[in-house]
Amino acid sequence: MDFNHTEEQTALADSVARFGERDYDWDSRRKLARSPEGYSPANWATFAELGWFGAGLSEEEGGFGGGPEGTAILFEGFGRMLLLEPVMAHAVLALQALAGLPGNERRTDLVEQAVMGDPVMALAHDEAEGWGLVSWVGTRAGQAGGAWRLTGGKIRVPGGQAAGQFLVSARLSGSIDDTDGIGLFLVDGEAAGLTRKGYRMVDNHLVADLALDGVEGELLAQGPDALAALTRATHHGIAAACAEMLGAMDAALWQTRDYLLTRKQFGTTLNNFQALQHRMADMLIEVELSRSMLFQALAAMAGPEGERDRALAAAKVAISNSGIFVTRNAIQLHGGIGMTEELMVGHFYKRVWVLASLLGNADHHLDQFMDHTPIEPVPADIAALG
Amino acid sequence: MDFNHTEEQTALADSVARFGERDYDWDSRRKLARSPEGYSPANWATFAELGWFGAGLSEEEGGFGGGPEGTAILFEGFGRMLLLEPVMAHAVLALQALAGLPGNERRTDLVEQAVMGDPVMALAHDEAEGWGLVSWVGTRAGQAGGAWRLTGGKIRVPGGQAAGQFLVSARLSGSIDDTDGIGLFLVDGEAAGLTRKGYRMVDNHLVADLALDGVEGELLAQGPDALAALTRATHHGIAAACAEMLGAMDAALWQTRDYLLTRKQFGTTLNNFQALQHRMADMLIEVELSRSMLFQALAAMAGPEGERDRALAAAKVAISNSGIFVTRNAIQLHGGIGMTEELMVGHFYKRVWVLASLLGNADHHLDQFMDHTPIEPVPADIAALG
Amino acid sequence: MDFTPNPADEAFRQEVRSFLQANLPADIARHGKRDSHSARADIERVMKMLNSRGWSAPHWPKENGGTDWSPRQKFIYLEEMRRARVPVLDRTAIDLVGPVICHFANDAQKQHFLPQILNGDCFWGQGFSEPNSGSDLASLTTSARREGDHYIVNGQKIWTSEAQRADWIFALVRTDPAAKPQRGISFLLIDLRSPGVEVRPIWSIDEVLTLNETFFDNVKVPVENLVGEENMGWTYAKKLLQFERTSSAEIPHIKRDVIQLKHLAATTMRRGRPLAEYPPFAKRIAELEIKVMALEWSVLRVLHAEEGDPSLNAVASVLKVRGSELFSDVSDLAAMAMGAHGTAVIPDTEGPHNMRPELDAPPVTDPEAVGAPQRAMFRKAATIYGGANEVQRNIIAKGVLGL
Amino acid sequence: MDFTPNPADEAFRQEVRSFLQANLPADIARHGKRDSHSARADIERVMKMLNSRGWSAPHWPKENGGTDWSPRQKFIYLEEMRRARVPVLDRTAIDLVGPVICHFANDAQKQHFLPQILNGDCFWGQGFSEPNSGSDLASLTTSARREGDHYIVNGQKIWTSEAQRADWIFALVRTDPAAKPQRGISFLLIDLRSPGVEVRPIWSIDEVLTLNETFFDNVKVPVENLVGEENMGWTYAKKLLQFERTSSAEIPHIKRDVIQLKHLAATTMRRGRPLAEYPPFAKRIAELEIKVMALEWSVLRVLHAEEGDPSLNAVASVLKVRGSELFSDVSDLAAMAMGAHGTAVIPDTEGPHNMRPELDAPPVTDPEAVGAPQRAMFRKAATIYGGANEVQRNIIAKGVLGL
Repeated sequence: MDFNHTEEQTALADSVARFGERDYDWDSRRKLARSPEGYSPANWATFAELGWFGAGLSEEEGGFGGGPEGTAILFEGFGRMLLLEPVMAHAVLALQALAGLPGNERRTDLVEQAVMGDPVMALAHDEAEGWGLVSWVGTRAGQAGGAWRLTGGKIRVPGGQAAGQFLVSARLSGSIDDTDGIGLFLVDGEAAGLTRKGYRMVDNHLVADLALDGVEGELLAQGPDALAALTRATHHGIAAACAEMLGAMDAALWQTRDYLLTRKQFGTTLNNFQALQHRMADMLIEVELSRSMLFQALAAMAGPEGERDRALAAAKVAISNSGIFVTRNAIQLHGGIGMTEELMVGHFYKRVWVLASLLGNADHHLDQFMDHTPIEPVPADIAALG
Repeated sequence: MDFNHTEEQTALADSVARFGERDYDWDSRRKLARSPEGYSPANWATFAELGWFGAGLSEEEGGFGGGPEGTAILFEGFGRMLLLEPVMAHAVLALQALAGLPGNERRTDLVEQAVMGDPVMALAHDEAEGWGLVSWVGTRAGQAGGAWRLTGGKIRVPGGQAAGQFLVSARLSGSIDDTDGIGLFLVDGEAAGLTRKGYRMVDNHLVADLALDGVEGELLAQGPDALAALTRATHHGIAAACAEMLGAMDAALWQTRDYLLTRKQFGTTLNNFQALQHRMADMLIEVELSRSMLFQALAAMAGPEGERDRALAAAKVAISNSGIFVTRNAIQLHGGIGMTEELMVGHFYKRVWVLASLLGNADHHLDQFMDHTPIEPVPADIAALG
Repeated sequence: MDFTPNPADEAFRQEVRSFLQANLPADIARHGKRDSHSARADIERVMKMLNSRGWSAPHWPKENGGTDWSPRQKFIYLEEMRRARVPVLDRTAIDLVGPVICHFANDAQKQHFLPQILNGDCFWGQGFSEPNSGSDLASLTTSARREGDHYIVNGQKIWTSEAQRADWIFALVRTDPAAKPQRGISFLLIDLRSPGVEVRPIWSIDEVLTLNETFFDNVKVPVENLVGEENMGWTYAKKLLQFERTSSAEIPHIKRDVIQLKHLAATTMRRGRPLAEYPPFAKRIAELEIKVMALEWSVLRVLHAEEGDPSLNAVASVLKVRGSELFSDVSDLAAMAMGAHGTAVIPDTEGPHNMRPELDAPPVTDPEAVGAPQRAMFRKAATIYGGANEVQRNIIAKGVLGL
Repeated sequence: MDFTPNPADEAFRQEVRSFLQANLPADIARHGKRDSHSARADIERVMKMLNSRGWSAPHWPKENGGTDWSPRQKFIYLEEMRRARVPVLDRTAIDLVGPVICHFANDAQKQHFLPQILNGDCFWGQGFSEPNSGSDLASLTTSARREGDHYIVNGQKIWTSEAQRADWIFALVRTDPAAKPQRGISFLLIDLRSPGVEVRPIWSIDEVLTLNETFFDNVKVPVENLVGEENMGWTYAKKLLQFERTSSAEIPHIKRDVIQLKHLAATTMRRGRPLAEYPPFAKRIAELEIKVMALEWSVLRVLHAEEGDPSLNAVASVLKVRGSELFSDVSDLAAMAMGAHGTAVIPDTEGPHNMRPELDAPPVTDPEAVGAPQRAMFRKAATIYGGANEVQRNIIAKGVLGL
């Protein structure tokens, strides 16, 4: 067990930090947020060149050897700079779903295409009533005229405005929350019958609700294979969201610290007020515990599925709660200025607010955690001791 | 609506305060806690003389015209002095149950006897699995040889060691949590088949578990009448517990304040540390909100049953949580000395800990509150506006 | 203690409710649902409606156009106003500058300003804070130098709420730079159309405009716009905060918000059932409601207290801290109750708003949901404005606990 | 980052577990269930059992009788010790004074004291705090005046944990009254049987005795009992706190307590079902467990860090604050999980204890429940001792955040 970065990981972290410093200062980012696309296609091309899209996949899978640790390094950095580009949609949710498909040539091609970054892909999986339950799929798929046709609705699809292609989950059989009977389809962004209702979230990320009315799709997997791909995408998405929340709250903490050292009230700088010092200490505690929580989630991703589910659920609960606490207090300790659109600190809060809601909120994940955590009498080997 | 004491209420509050100052200083109270009875029979006689046992009953009901406000005044004072005498057992739980019986001569006699204070009475109602549910009665009552015989078990009966008579709930019919089919019986403390297992709680109050094996009892009420009496006892008991927690936390707050003004660390008295000031402010907030919560509970006790249930449940949730917060922090702000048996401050915590558990804990009462608090769409008259 | 309800109060409540049912225009009630920052045009119409009944500012002295209602009735009025979703009016005028004028201004000032406020003809901005005087208000530096019949005002105010729609601003200004901080301050009324005044917008994180910076560059203010005595402004400002000790608790507004929150929880579906039936969320609502009850009864204690009762300092000090927390929390739950769309920007597309160029909103059909996510963002300000909660805790520690 | 588990660690865990299964006497395991303050007789037997295997103090340097286990292995050892409910040993000896002797004492002192500690023959009390030096330790005034071959010690220590059962005490004493507070302090070892020493009990709110006051009235302490150099005691005491940076997190103990808590929740019935099936309580356990996971992984980060890695100050500082909170919380839940009997005094009637004259306990038959309510009371001390959490937050604010 080693908590330090490997050489490759250090290089990846450095490349993210460098990009943030050179190309993603706060002014540039604010302009992007008001642009029609909501992100920079030029940056997107840079990310492809830097190999970021494949940073969360092993080489055997068609990536650059990163795994979830690579994803975490990227997204912690994204959290610090409040990146707008739909990397989570494309390189985590969609690409990890593809990588989770049974191995065949089609998968290899699609993974390779996604690692190159063109077109932008998005995973259209969540539905209005699902609230984070992976098996909740009400969109139906049926065969007509030799093709699969999808009908239904998807909600708040990350990258849903930028995407040229969608991976869409749809039900082949069973009731709406059956774990079996789900199919995963590739759908062209311009397919007939597909309507996107685009909108913006409070964190300035663009998403879309999709209405599907007999949209043609290519079946990539079904049954357990599709569920496995969706689960893998969700797991990696949760890890990425946790890492991004960590980056955002850590940056918010230290920006607040710098502010307290300079802001004067009552004849002295704010850092001299013990009540604020202690609040900051509580915030630091939450940041460090969140980092630990992310590590345990990453460690569990190589383990058996039950432990992975449990570890990721615990991480989403803990890091969402900590992230809200830290970034909200970052606003509070800034006072009025923290409430302004102009300053970065309020945007950390808004991003964490959204990430805490994506991929199942804390209530959902506490339920998941409890499902995997029995409450039982003392184990027999202990009881036998005396 | 008037939040100020009436003349009679002022007199009652004064008499409690005077008793606390003159006759119940901390040293005397500590000695009582180590005595075999665990309280002072001499004090008990004084309370009868002072009319305290009838302070929570109207004159029509055989009391001295107080009502729940009188009970609240008494118990707030008891909380401040950490009174050990089983007044809640006798004058609230048992006497209010009696006063809640259908009017007849027997009730009048028993109420009169209880108001005089001799013998000590206790309500034996709770059972191990009930966790605060009033209708949970597993003890069975049956007729044999012209008498009612009770068999079963009661748990943590307040005043259970001092009592010369018990009011015992037992089931005549129905399943264990049916609201119907319950009987309320008078049982002599020396009755054959009655076994008391006495013990002490962490707050030094003595209680008992009762085992009943064919114990003879006098049926006082059954069915809706018995349930009404038990409900009334429980409601008044919750109000008394809330008032006592309020008194305890308020006293703990101000004792802590006095300590901070004198205790020196790091070259100054502790009151100069802003982090401690803010903690104290948070404690004061909880104390004042608890007082407001008690008022709303008292106000609701004259209202319809549903509102009463809801208001008392809300009070028990809020005041228990506030009480634990305030008294625990009172220990914390005292530091090591707050952990000693010798100092009063730790005992406030222990008393609140017990009161929070008695008569249904916060989890139970939150459930109760939710049962009485629908979550519904906007009312029609508002929706009609626009 | 006597908690028997007064039947007259219930009758009064019905009177207010009936008045609003009969008179509140439907389009304004619809805007009020959104509870985004109210439009001036709506407020003007509501004020005229209220003024026709003499209800524009019930808590003002009766001789100034207020009422002689009991404190409880004034509270019921506010509850019913919020419950009917009457838009938030010009609080700066009605709650802040109006009472100061009633109590400290001369007759000419009263006759000039009060009727305009009551009729919704004159809107106000507030000028307390400055960039370097936030929580530490007494350190303000905006200056007013006497020159003949005028003050010459120079300086900058910040967080001048609603100044973008206001006609006038009241401002604390320093008239005696040599005096101790609290001593040299005066209370000036300034016409925002005066030359040298500039109002610049501050966008808040909900992307709505209510906050501004207001700059004063050699602004000439006639001396007749001084309220009361020169250098007594700090005293008036402190009094101002006591006129409505209970408003910072925001109970009527929070109760309105709880109704809306419950609506959203009852109508949003989660896995085939209303969210309201999902115990963890229902529990969050219940825990909030219990806290609201405690705060409401704290407000009632203050309302029923006799003037100057010292035992009320403790409970009055609680109101702002807990009220602002709940005001924020209830808005969070409302957004959460919307599910996925609770993270979306849902601009108020019918009513007037200051939202910046915007993509289409998500297909939210329930008007109760419009604006809820942005409201949750904006309400993070509640624990900051009106004296940050950290400052309130200082006040409690020193003023109530004597620490 | 590489989180692949080391298979050797798992093998090591099994080795420790098997050793304890084979060697821990059943009566001691039974006492350990209660987790009340351990009896000296039990500890003596356990120490001899461990010493026979060389496991008495694994974290000491190997040459002093410790081990060369990896940090991870030392942690696993502690986890297994707690999991098997081995009673808490003489932590003052093993964790506090032992390491100081290993690192700073001379050879004669090492040879005299260390083997006795390892074999459980010599028990220790700790002498940090004084009545007027709680969190502000450097202000201590107990004095040691050199007279020939002896120090003459005068003063009073308080919270001298376990002094009532100890043979020796280590004490910070002031040897240079003229120096700056931290400079004039020395680290002395004092035989508690010396004339002039008096140990007086302090009963804590759980009615158990572990705390004491220790008075020194002209106590003669041979100079050979000075550890290291005179006036360097503050440095040694600070080092002492770094030897075991992770122990204040109490993770092995908390994990043991979670197992016991779950047992109580699984076996206590509530309205016909195990309490474990009541969602609000199950949720409390789950929320606690998630916090424990976060803290455990924080401990792992420290254990795997390289010596002196500065990035670890932040995470190390977290351990005491959160660890003490959870240490207290888990004990609250255990008492709550017992239902009505969770408020009762349930003395440990089999094992030795200091409970005062007592009525019969309630008829609790599950030995896992014995002592749980008192434990919940005593654990309120966790956020106070070892540097109150308020002081820890000061340290984080200054030392980590630079505020």
